[in-house]
Amino acid sequence: MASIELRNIRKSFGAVNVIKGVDLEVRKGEFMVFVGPSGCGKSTLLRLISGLEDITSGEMLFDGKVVNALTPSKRGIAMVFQSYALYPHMTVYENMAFGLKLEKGHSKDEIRQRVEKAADMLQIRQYLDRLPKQLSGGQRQRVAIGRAITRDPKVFLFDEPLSNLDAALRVATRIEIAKLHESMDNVTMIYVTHDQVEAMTLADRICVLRDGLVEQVGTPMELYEKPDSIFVAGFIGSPKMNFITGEKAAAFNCTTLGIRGEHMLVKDDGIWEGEVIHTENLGADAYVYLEMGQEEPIVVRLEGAASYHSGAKLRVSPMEDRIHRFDDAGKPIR
Amino acid sequence: MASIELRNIRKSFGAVNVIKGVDLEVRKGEFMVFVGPSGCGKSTLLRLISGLEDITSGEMLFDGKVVNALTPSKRGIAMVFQSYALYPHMTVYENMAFGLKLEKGHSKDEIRQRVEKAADMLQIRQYLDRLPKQLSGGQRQRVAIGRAITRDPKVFLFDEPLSNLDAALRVATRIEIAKLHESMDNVTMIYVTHDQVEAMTLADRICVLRDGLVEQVGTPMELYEKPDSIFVAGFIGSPKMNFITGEKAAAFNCTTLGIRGEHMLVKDDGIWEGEVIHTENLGADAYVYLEMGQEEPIVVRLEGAASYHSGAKLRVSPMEDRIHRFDDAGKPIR
Amino acid sequence: MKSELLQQRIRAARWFLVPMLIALAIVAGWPLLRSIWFSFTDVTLNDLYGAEWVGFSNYLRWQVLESGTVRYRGVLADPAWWNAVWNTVRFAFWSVAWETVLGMVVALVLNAEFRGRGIVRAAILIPWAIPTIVSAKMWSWMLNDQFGIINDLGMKLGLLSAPVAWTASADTAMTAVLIVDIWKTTPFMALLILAGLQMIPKDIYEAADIDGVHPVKQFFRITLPLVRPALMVAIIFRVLDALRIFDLIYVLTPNSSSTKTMSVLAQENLFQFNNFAEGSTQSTLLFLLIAIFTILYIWLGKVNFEGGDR
Amino acid sequence: AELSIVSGDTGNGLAFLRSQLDRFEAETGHTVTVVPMPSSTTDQFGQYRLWLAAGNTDIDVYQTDVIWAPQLADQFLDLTEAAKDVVGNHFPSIIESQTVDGKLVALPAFTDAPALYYRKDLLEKHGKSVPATWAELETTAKEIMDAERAEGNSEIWGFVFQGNAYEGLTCDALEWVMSNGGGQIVEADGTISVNNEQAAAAIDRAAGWVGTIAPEGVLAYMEEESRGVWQLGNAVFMRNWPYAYALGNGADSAVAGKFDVAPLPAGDGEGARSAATLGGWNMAVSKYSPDPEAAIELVKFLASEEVQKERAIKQSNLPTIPSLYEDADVLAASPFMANWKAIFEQAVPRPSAPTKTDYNEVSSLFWSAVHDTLAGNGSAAENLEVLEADLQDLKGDAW
Amino acid sequence: MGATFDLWKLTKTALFYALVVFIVVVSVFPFYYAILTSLKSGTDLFRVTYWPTSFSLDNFRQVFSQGAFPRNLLNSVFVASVTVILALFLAITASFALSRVRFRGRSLLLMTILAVSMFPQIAVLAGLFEVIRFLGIYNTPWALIFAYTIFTLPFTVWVLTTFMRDLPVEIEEAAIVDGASPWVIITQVFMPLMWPALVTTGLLAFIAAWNEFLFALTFTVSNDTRTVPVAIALLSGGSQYEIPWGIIMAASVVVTVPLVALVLVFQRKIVSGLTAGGVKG
Ligand SMILES: Nc1ncnc2c1ncn2[C@@H]1O[C@H](COP(=O)(O)OP(=O)(O)OP(=O)(O)O)[C@@H](O)[C@H]1O
Ligand SMILES: Nc1ncnc2c1ncn2[C@@H]1O[C@H](COP(=O)(O)OP(=O)(O)OP(=O)(O)O)[C@@H](O)[C@H]1O
Ligand SMILES: [Mg+2]
Ligand SMILES: [Mg+2]
Repeated sequence: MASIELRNIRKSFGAVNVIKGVDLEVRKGEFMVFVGPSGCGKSTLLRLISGLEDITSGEMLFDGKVVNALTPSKRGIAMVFQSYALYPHMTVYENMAFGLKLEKGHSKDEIRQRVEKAADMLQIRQYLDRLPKQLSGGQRQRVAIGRAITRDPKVFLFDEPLSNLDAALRVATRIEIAKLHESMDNVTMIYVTHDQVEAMTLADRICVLRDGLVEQVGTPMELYEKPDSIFVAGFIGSPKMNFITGEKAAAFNCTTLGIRGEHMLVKDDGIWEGEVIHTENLGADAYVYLEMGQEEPIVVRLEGAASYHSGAKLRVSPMEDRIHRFDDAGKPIR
Repeated sequence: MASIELRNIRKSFGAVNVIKGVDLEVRKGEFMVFVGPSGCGKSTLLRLISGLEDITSGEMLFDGKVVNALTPSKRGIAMVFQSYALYPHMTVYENMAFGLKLEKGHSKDEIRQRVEKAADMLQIRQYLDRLPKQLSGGQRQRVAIGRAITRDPKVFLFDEPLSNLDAALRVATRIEIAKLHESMDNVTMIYVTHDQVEAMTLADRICVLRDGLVEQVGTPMELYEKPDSIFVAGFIGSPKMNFITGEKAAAFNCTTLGIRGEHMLVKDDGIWEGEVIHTENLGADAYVYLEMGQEEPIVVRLEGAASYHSGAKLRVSPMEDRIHRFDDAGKPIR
Repeated sequence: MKSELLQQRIRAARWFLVPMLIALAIVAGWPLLRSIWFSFTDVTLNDLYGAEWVGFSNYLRWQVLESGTVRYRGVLADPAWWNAVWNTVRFAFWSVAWETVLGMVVALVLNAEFRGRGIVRAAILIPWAIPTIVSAKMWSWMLNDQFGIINDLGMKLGLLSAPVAWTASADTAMTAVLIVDIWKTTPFMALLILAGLQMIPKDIYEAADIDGVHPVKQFFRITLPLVRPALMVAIIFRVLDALRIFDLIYVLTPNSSSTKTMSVLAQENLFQFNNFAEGSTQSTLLFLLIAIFTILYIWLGKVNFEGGDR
Repeated sequence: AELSIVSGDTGNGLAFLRSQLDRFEAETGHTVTVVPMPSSTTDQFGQYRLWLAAGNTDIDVYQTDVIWAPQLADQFLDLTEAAKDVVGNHFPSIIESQTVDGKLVALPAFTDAPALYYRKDLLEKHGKSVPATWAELETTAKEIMDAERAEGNSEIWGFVFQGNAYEGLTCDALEWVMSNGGGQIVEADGTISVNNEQAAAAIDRAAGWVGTIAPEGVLAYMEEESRGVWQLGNAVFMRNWPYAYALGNGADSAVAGKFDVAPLPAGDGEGARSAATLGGWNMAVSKYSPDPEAAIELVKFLASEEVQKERAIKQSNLPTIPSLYEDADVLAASPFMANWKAIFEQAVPRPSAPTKTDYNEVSSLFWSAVHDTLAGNGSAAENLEVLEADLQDLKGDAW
Repeated sequence: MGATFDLWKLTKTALFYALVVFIVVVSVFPFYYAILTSLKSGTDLFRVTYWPTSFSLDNFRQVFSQGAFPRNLLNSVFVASVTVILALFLAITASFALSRVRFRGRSLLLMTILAVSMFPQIAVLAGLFEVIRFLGIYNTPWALIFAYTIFTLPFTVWVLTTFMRDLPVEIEEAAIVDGASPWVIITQVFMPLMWPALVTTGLLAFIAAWNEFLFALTFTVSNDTRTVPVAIALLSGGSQYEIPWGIIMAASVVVTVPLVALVLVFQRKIVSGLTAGGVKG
């Protein structure tokens, strides 16, 4: 268990500034998710925290102590990599026990106990004797997590642990991680992803990064309901928030009007008219894509099945209390 | 444009039977999606249709003519691969023109025209001179599709074209493909996926495969509403259908009771009680996972945000008209 | 029923393989069979075409003397042959062992990132690019006891008390040959190992850093096991080569019995002495030895030539 | 006709050969191409054998070492008939060495014999005379070496020769053995004579030089290494072929003008005498030559007195025709050649004639035995005993 | 972040560079010494020096005036290049068949090809000689080109086969769907993808052919057809026993420099080529 504090952290590779001054506090036992578009510096920030990368300037504190110069193993962290990074020549058991064996002072029995406990937690006990290549992607990722658990770290770091898994597995493993966090609630976790569904479902708080800087930090619901900028608004939520500009927005006294698909109502007296260009039926609900003279099609989410033909005209209205208004600078007008 | 008929098609690799006798008709201009768990033979079936793989026994007919022995290029098919399979050393233009250049009898001008037409359709005209490695994943996949379009095929085959893309891109490209199908409506398309969202949103008809055999063929809504078996029921729809066995099922006169998360109601007088083990807030809706003494947690989908604490007790009821009842053999009781 | 596609591919494969196989059959198969055949005849270079079949007598024959003692003759009873076998094996073992170790060191260095790596990489390949005949001569010059720079250097640095006649004395001749061979082929080994090293994913080392694994431990517990497949293939190619060593020894110490290898002995019998049949026998035995080694190595080392054993 | 001649001759030798061939071409209208070969006689021999065995028609004339005639005799034409008018002019011993079973295999082009090179200046300085016996050489060398070393010339050695395990050692050792009255390994009638006390004594003595008056490295020396040491001024005596004479007097030589040559020392004991191994090169015609007549013509031309005289003058090669040693032109050009007549008269052939096709193996066995002894692996007597048995095996019933 | 930390890091860096320097010196020194020797002449040759004392290009001049050295260089370039091209051509088609088409006895064939490269060169000399004379290519560059396939072909086939095995199946299948024949797949799809492997194996084969001595000596009999290693062996001093060290070293330098240049140019490719599958064990 550790709180982590970043004070004006900067990182440059040669002449390129990648992290441009990040201040952030991650609380003890918190599940913090870093999201942001590709290349914004999420992985780099995580690696700075882990100690795998040197900090160019600024201070990193764990529980109030500066750790800038500490090696990863001394920071009491564990890390799960996108590519699993399992030792291919070791069995699952050896993979999980390797770190402990090297730390002096653990008896064989103790090691076995800890490995088995972690394995039970992740339901991979029956695979302990297999090699990584004999496991499926999801199982491998669980082993990687198990390896981290075994070390009993104060801080858990994840770098896009799910992006190599297929959709179904992603959902299942996501839930595993959430349960893990709940069961180990005094361990701080930091999780990098660019999938906003993961961010929403897992995070205690989300940190949205953009181009090496923190754009907004807050709980998922804060970000969903009160985004601090167009950037955050567009990033959080699925389907993506619709942005409407021009006259239609001006009517609401703003430059850009943001409205989510689920907050649009189809009514005969809808204030906007659009042409259906595509309908997706997902069973429980349906997405209707409308051409409304905006840059991108406008999505409307409907309960149950929808059966509009392409080309049909539809009138829709936004729910007034769910509108997000943004000014020229992309900042919300409240 | 072609109709495709499979008559008792079998395929074995050595002693292993992979396709065990498939009868299927794909109609002209239809969008057919093959779904099924990993290893069930989806890709193999697609490759049998493409001609990349030899048919062990049975007959394959295109427009009524047996094509068992024809090479892929002579069948008039085009294929889009999961891994894009672009020629890395050729520019986008060359990639798209390659097939045409090999077919004798196309003038340079004609080739250029056809490539440009396809490129316009997919909005990749500005990338024609780039190499694949200079493109993003989504752009690459569009090039792969463009390459297929350029050949002006009668049949379009896709093997999990989206599974290498990240969530956001997957949604966007999925829509592209749907639009493509609409705009080329006399081209038959066969699409393999194991993502049921894709299957639901894209298909005219879905063919559910299981272990080398066809389990059910039908429109997405048919499968969603009237699955022919537990297997299909569990496979179609997201989140996965909840299956309830034991006494609770017996109360409904069936061995297994299937009810989707979106068809569960939380009410104080709910007939079942469960303990909340996890809650996922996705913004527009929330999934609540309940422990109810079943093999897997039971999912309940709620509109808007949910704020149940883990451990809380919740009473729920299924919507009576949305219940699926299955007998011992896993077949529906109607 | 084979589809057109399959037929087309098999037809193409045939056309693609035939030229290569014909070329190999002519250039290697025929001479090889001929050598093996020669080993069963009494052929001499003065009369290549009038050879007569003598069965295994070139390999082993015996003669019962009047006293009743049996005398064994033939290559298998020839101490010079066994001496050559011993020399060859000794040479192959030590050279490959050293080349592996040094090659590993060099490969590790080259695998690190530092400035001027490209130049260093090229510099390291120089020994390998120099024709063997030239480098052998160069080294025999450098190893000379009177005007050789190695002795001079050794004396100046205080490593040697008196000049050593490297190639002359039986004790050092093998060492001299080994030095030259190791110098010459380590780069090649390093290159192959480097290729193997570069296939190890970087993130595994990061995982190890996080596990707190000391770099030395990382080498033995992670790098070494993971580079093993590449190493195995590199070693087998090198051993095959080392077992056939000819030109280096031929130039450096052609007549020293402490370095005479099977190939050198065979060459001597084939072309210097009037023993073409014995020479052929020795070549055939060498071939057999190499073949057996290869099979054993592939079998015991579980080298998977078909697809990699990761 | 178009002829080709293969020759392992080097640099100036090749140039000279070419100039003579030009003359031949002009005189006869044939064209001749020279195929040069590496100077290593072992390499040459291996190649020639292979070429001849396979019936190579691309080469008409071979330049052969004196010891090869018996081994390659089957593949060369008999020149007896063609050369009957000129054989009488040559040293009979040389003609004999090229005659195998009554068949004249090659005609001699020039001969070669080693001498003892000594440092005039050092002998004078230390008041020594040119040694006539090996024992004298030993003591002289030792004394001068010690004295010079004491004066600070730390790199000087007493005697350098060719101690590497190769044909050259056979030559050196044959000289030691022969000069000590130990026979010539295999006698003309084919008896194996090498295992005798005098031979053993001679070789043991030589073994005693290594590390005392000769550097350890002499065990790896061939001609060039010895010359290197010598030419740097680091040896009092050297055993070498005539080629070192001209080079030793070259501009950049440390010993230019400070040395002279003498016949090799004699041994002691019964039959002791100075002995020099017979070297030299000959011309032979391939059996597979498409145009043997022209080839024979060429061989005769190259062995002719005229060419030999030119050779002696321009190349300092020793002629095989006795009269040329008195020729004024020759002596004017190479005055040292007068010395060599004496040396040459002491020359002994290696036992290539009696051992026939097995000569190379015999020689190899011999030099190995000697090299072992020099290197301290067993005494001469032990090694010679084994050698005798090996030779006996090799010989079987007859060579 | 104490000073001790930095000091330790500094020492490590220093030690590392010391090792690099040591490796480079050991690798390059003999070559350097050869250059040094090639600049000397006469008795100077027998004196040990570490730095250039005299600078004379005499030896180089001699190299180019003796025999037909420039011609031999050309021969070497020709023989080595054609050998490489031929070997790559045969190997790339063969390795397509070996790595991409399923047929029985495939691994047996691969083992046989490896076995072929196991026979000592010296032992096939006689048989090869007969074949070459039979084919009537004796004493032409073709004799060497032909003979060199014995060691270049198995090697290139092996490396290219392992490499081609790693090329993604989908790309090939995409080409099949596009209507490409095996030949088109090889030439237009695979070859461009295999540049690193081709360069690497090509370079290895080139060096092997460039350096070969025994065959070159046996199968050519005139100055105009010989290659450089033979020419070097033929370089001679004034007389039989005199070894012209200076000239030999000069020639060696002349012969080696192009290879070093070649290696320098391609070094990046060499490594990536092997990485890309050449020795994936
Ligand atoms: N070792 C490095 N040297 C130079 N630049 C680097 C290095 N590592 C990362 N960068 C650069 O830093 C920026 C941020 O990289 P980072 O990997 O942190 O992005 P990310 O947010 O994790 O992106 P993704 O979602 O694609 O993983 C990128 O522009 C990248 O090119
Ligand atoms: N070339 C082959 N040789 C042997 N077995 C094969 C071969 N190709 C496929 N199989 C086997 O056939 C079965 C079906 O494979 P297929 O690739 O069609 O599955 P899939 O439904 O596409 O699965 P996924 O969703 O994982 O892609 C699998 O069990 C697979 O192991
Ligand atoms: Mg990242
Ligand atoms: Mg598949």
